[in-house]
Amino acid sequence: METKYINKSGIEQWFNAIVSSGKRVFAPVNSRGQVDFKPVKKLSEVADEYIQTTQSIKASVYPKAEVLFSYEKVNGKVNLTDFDPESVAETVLWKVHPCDAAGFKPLSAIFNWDTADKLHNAHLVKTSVISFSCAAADESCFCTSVNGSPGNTAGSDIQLTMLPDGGAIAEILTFKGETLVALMPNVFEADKGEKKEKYLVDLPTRFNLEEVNAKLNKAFNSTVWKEQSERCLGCGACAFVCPTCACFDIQEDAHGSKGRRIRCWDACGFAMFTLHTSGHNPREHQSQRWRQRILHKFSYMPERLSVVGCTGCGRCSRACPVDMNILEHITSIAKQ
Amino acid sequence: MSKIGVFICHCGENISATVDVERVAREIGGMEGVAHAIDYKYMCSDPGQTFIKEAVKKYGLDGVVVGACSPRMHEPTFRRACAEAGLNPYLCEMANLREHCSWVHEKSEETTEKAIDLVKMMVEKVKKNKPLDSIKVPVTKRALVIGGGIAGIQASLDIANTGHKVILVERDPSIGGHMSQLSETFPTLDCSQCILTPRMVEVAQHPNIKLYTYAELESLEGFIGNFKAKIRLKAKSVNYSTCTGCGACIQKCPVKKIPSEFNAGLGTRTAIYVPFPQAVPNKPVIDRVNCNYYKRGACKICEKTCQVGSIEWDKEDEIITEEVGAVVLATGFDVKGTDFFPEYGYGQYKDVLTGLQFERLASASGPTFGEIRRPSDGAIPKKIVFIACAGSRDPAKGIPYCSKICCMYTAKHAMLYQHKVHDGESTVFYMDIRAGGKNYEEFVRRAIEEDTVNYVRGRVARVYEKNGKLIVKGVDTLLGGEQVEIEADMVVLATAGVANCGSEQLAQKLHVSYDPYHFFAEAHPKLKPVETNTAGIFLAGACQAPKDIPETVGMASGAAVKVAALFSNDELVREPVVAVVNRLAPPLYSTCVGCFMCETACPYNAIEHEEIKGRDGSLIRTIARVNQGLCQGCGTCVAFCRSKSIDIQGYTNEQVYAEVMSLLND
Amino acid sequence: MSSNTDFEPKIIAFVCNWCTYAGADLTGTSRLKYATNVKIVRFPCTGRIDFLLLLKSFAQGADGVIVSGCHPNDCHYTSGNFHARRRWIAFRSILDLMGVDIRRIQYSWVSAAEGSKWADLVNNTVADIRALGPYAEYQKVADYLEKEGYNEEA
Amino acid sequence: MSEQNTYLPYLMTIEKVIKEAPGVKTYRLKFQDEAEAEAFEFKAGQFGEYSAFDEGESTFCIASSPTRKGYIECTFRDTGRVTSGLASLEEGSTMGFRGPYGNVFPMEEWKGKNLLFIAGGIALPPMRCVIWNALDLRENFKDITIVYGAKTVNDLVYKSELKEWSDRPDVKMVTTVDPGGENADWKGEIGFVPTIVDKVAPSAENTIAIVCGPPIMIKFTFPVLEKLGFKDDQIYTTLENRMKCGVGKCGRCNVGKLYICKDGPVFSKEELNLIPAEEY
Amino acid sequence: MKKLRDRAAELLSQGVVSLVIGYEEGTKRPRPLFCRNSEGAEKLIFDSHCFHNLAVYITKKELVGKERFAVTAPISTLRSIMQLYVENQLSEEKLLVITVDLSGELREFTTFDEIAAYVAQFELKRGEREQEILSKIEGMTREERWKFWMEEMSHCFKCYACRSACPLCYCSKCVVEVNRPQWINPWPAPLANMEWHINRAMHMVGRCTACGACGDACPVGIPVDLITRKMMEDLAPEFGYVPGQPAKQGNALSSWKLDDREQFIR
Repeated sequence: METKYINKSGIEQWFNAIVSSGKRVFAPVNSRGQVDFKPVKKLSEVADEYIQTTQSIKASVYPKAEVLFSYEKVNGKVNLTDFDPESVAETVLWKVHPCDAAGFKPLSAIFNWDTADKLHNAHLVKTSVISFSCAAADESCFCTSVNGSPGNTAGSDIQLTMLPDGGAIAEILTFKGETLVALMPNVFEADKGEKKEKYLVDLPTRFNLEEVNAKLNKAFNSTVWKEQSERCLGCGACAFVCPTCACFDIQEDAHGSKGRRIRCWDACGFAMFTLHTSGHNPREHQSQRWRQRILHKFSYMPERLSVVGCTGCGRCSRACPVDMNILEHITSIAKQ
Repeated sequence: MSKIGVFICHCGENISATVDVERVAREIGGMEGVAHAIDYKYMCSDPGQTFIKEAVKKYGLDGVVVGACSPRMHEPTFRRACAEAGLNPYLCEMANLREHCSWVHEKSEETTEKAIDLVKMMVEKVKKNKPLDSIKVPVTKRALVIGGGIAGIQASLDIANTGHKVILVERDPSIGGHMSQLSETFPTLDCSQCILTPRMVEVAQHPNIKLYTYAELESLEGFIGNFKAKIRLKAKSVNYSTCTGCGACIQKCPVKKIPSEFNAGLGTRTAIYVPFPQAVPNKPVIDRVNCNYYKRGACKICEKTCQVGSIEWDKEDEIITEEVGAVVLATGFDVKGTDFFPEYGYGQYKDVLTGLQFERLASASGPTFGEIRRPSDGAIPKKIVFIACAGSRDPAKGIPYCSKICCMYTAKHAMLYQHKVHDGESTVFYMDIRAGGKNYEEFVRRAIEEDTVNYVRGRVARVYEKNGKLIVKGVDTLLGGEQVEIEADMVVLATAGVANCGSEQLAQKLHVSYDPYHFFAEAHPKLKPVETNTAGIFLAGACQAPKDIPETVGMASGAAVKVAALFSNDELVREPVVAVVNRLAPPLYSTCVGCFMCETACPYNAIEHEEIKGRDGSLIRTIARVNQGLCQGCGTCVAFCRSKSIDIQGYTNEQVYAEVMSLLND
Repeated sequence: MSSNTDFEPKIIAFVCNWCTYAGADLTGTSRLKYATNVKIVRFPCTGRIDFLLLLKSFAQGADGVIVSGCHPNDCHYTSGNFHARRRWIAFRSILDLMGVDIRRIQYSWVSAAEGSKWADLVNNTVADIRALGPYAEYQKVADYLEKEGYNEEA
Repeated sequence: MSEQNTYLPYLMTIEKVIKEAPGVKTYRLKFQDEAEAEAFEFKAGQFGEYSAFDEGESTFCIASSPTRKGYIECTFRDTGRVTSGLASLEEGSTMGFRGPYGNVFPMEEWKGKNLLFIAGGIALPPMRCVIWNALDLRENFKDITIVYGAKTVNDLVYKSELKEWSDRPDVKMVTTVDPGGENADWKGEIGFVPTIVDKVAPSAENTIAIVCGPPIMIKFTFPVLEKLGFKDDQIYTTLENRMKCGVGKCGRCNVGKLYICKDGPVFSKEELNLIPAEEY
Repeated sequence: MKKLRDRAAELLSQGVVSLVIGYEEGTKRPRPLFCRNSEGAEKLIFDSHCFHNLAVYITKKELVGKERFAVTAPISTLRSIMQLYVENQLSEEKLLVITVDLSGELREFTTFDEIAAYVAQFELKRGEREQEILSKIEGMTREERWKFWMEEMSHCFKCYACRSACPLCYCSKCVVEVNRPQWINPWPAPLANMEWHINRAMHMVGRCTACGACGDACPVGIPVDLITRKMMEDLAPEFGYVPGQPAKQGNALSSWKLDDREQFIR
């Protein structure tokens, strides 16, 4: 790990160098009234004034629907074509928030805790993350309450902290980060000794994670789930924008003799998610599904995978059509 | 569903001349799930069918596709062959290689490829076919006939004579209907009552006919073969089992000035009355609206008169239930009153009559004993004007249709008038003369030529009273629109025939559809004129549209045959091409959420509400259920159901989807 | 897209059993010739035809679709075609709003007696669709899972 | 580094099709690749993801015993898109298989004990695997009792094997059908499984009870076993939650902190007590 | 506001209803509130920012239970209630509907006829946002519309918030969950998304009350409400239906007229 300084024009030159290296570059772009990661070619396309992108980098790292493998039926036989990791394009994510980058750890925990997930790993290998520490936050942000911070470097290959002069402190964190620096090493100057913390937004913790965890361990039969979930509509917006939600579905796309098996995101909030063919549904009610969402992130994952399933990005609260504010709900559980 | 047999027919050379049938069989033989594929000169021939039967057994086929002519031609043939070999007939489908391929294309590669596609499509469909069983519905062999006019009488007699029981319900105290009101009938001028009353008596005496007069249908539930009819027997206030019909009570009844319905308001009747002398049953009822006792609590003269003590003052309406298998609707029609016509004096001129009123005047049993006399002063009219199309064919009056009978009865009226008033002068204003019918045109000609009725083509603009005369102002369009003005003593309006009052409510009770004029709607204007859209309910006579007596009788006999055909088997067997609502194990029960939009879309009222109840009897959900007795299999509900909870057997979503996909995947 | 004379459009016809299917049978018995591009799928009634089938046809590579049934008032089930007519009025309006090429769906009433009308309908529709060219705009997006995929090719 | 794609199925040939009951079929599957066949191992209680190409994957247990080498068998009912796709295949067709997944019955620990198998309806297949496993290693176990019931005689699966088991002198086989489900030839018991268990079960002493069946049957069988003196660690069952991936990722079968597909499907009643009953 | 709170508290404490569904202050704007006691009623608010269509909750059995309940309903919710009523999803005895009229007075409805009469006073007009986007779309060529919607559809990730927020999407199994056949591919690919939204619009013909809840709910900002809105505007006059005043004898697609107009059937 090495800390450097990069000035304003240096940032642009370096950015251009990354683009010309042939890698896909995704960055937040403001269009259609929303800020979201999109492929960009020029630094000027990158959005400035915003707190959070609508979707997490999950939407840029993974395809919305991904072919696990494809097949063709020939004379009663089936030929399989495996997923090719090399088909994944080299991707650089620019201006990622630390809470987004922190999502890789829980995602990897889910995908690799037992058998390794070839596809997930292929995407990870091909993705480099240049995060920007956060100088601003809003009422939905709570990374500091879930082991994160506005300057958290977990999951990032490089982290930039923007300085008033338009330059930035560049923390080069990984080998992948070094490779990116190597595309234009001369713009990286020696560290000027600026304290990063000075430029981070001050975000007090809103609840104590251990306390919440202890409460949740005993809360399975609590009435809180029903009370909190009453207005929940049962859509999947929270899960789809979440940087750590990994529930998925496997589906078939067949055309005549050819077909492919497809993986796409799913959501534990959907009523049909756990429905058995027999008609029995273990999580029949919305309150049970809401409980599953919270317990999975804040109790099951910490216990089973040693990682909390929430990075405090606040997207689910912002995306929810009926203001199911996760911070408010967790805080209220902590206070119980 | 994986061992499909495919049989490609050459149809002599009809198919093989343009389609390479060997190639079709060969390529289809290589398809997944096809166990056997051959081609043969004539699949529909005995040896051809034998090939199919043998293959079904030999290869254990679970589906058969015959690529041959149109399924509209030979589908039954091949399905029967499959059934004989032990394969469910609904696992057999046909690909139309002749009408839709070989006959409409030239010999070419493309034609053969299309043939392959057509067969492929049916193979994919058959893979999704399910064995189906014909639907059997038990039939209650009793008919309900509603309406005791000539239509109802004829239908009842015809059904009764086939040996089946009939329940005949009549709203009025007597059967007979409009026909009993008529004087003579066109085109033969025989006396209406003379030909009708024997029939009426036959009804009353027929061992297979149960007659309920003074009764109305309260409700009808159920479906073809299995209806439950609730009938309201209106209180007659007279005990018919003791009443001898002597008529003494009628003589003594002090309320005498009630306009007689039978005489179309031209005569009077008493409060306890028999509508007309030849009534069946010939026993009185008390008209409670007009009876002094019911109105004021005192009188009871009839009771004192009655020797046998048949008056029942406290009798109430009674509701009985009859189980029937079929219903014949014969509720007839009505005519517009003169009050409908502002231009003809709003019905205020006493000597402006409707055709029906004129019938009563001309009738020997009428208020004038058959003499044509003016209601106003009893004088014999010397000049009389008949106005045809009064209301009919007049969109401005809301009656754009032709009432069909007016031309003929107007000619008859004029003729009867001329016969009765030898020095009288009659004029008929008409728009067109519609005399299609056996001896009809000749009849009209006779009126004009022999009876010197003056026919004027034109509309009458106004009729008004002046010095005791009716001034009729009209135009003669044949004379270039010349104004015509006639000072008449009497004017007869051939007022439009309209649906009987209450027909809309009755239709709703029966769930039969009706047209904008409230005439009941037939199932098909050409091919199903006596059926309604509700299976098991048939139409007879003028309740469907205005019609004359022969037509009515013909239709009534037609309806009777339909009923008899239905009753000819203990069970009604139907093609299983019907809709079904999916059912799942609890706790799901069904994916139907009970919005019942299908119910509003179904033309056959085949959608029922099924209540799903828990073990404790509490209502869990209400979902749709298809009554297989009523469903005709159009599938409109299927395309309409948002959650895909209804499907139609034989054309299921999976089947049609597979067909479409097979045409496009390659 | 210019019209391509070599282009053989794929067209599916959704027809009712009682009028158009019988009408097409009559075309056959009358030995009237028409293009091979159209393949008929039989339904009991136009009221049975699901709008989703039309959408799926395009997604699976059809260049055109014919929907045909009984003339108004001639429906074997009295009102299936009236229901269908409303459905198509609504469907067309929505497709047009979404920018789907509604010229590629040809609706028609062909009675059991109109064998020659069926032949004309097929030939005219084939000619129309041939002039419009393949429905590539729709078909190419059908295969792609991601927007990027078809954008790059465009 | 060539990583395995967990989702890529083995290609299997359907060697044999047995129609068990209306809508229920058993397939015997053979690996198309010999090396794969050689390397493949599984234990009683494990399951797999079976795929019908064109339709997708469905989860069911391996119904054959690990003692029978060279093939696996599965038994399934045609209920949905995938199972109906599987059902339309025939002998010689290719289908896919991923597995084996999940945990196993602790057969090693059961050595020297009596075994009581209790199964209902279509839940016999997971049991069949253990039964054959135990019978093939008969000397490892003491008394073996099998109680199997179905709604009607028609719904009984593995009919020939039921006969085989009941003909064996070293097995006590009891078959039953629900009242009203019998036919004229029926010689077995008539009554619901829990009632029959109460009647025929051996002493709880040194006995392991393995229960597989619909939730309602399990719900009523557990109290009967308790009454008979079975302790929670003497009772085993397998759970059939909805699964997609089979490898603890997709989230469907997550109950409490457990993934049924990884930590199950086999659970002792003792283990079951640790997870919320309403969610499985 | 006070009147509403007092009345709700009264209804709850007297046991007239067991639940009042209303609005409370939320993080950025009002959100749905479920009061089961008079304390809960203290949080009730009702103003022009109360946008959510609460009719979406009244078909959820697990939420409303078996007893009588009340809902505070702005005009959009009232329209949906009327539609749900003709679709046999509501019973008059179970539902008490409360609204605050233009003069600020509390009004209660116990019958659907009363609601219909009240709703009839309000005309459905395009708002600024709808006007802006729709006039933009209306000015496009067919190809431009296709491009526009494909771009929008490429953002859809099928969270089905549009479906969940719609009071009229109450099916227990949605057509997208039907897989025999798989009418609509369940993954979020552009065309599969397009098919879903076309399907949704078709299912809304004659039913959509243009409340805008679907568009409001979309987390990625697709103006999905305008698809159904435009459909409704185009077809309502054609088929003679008025949102919020549905005909009991069938909706636009389950009924027909002899003279339904079209120019495209040849």
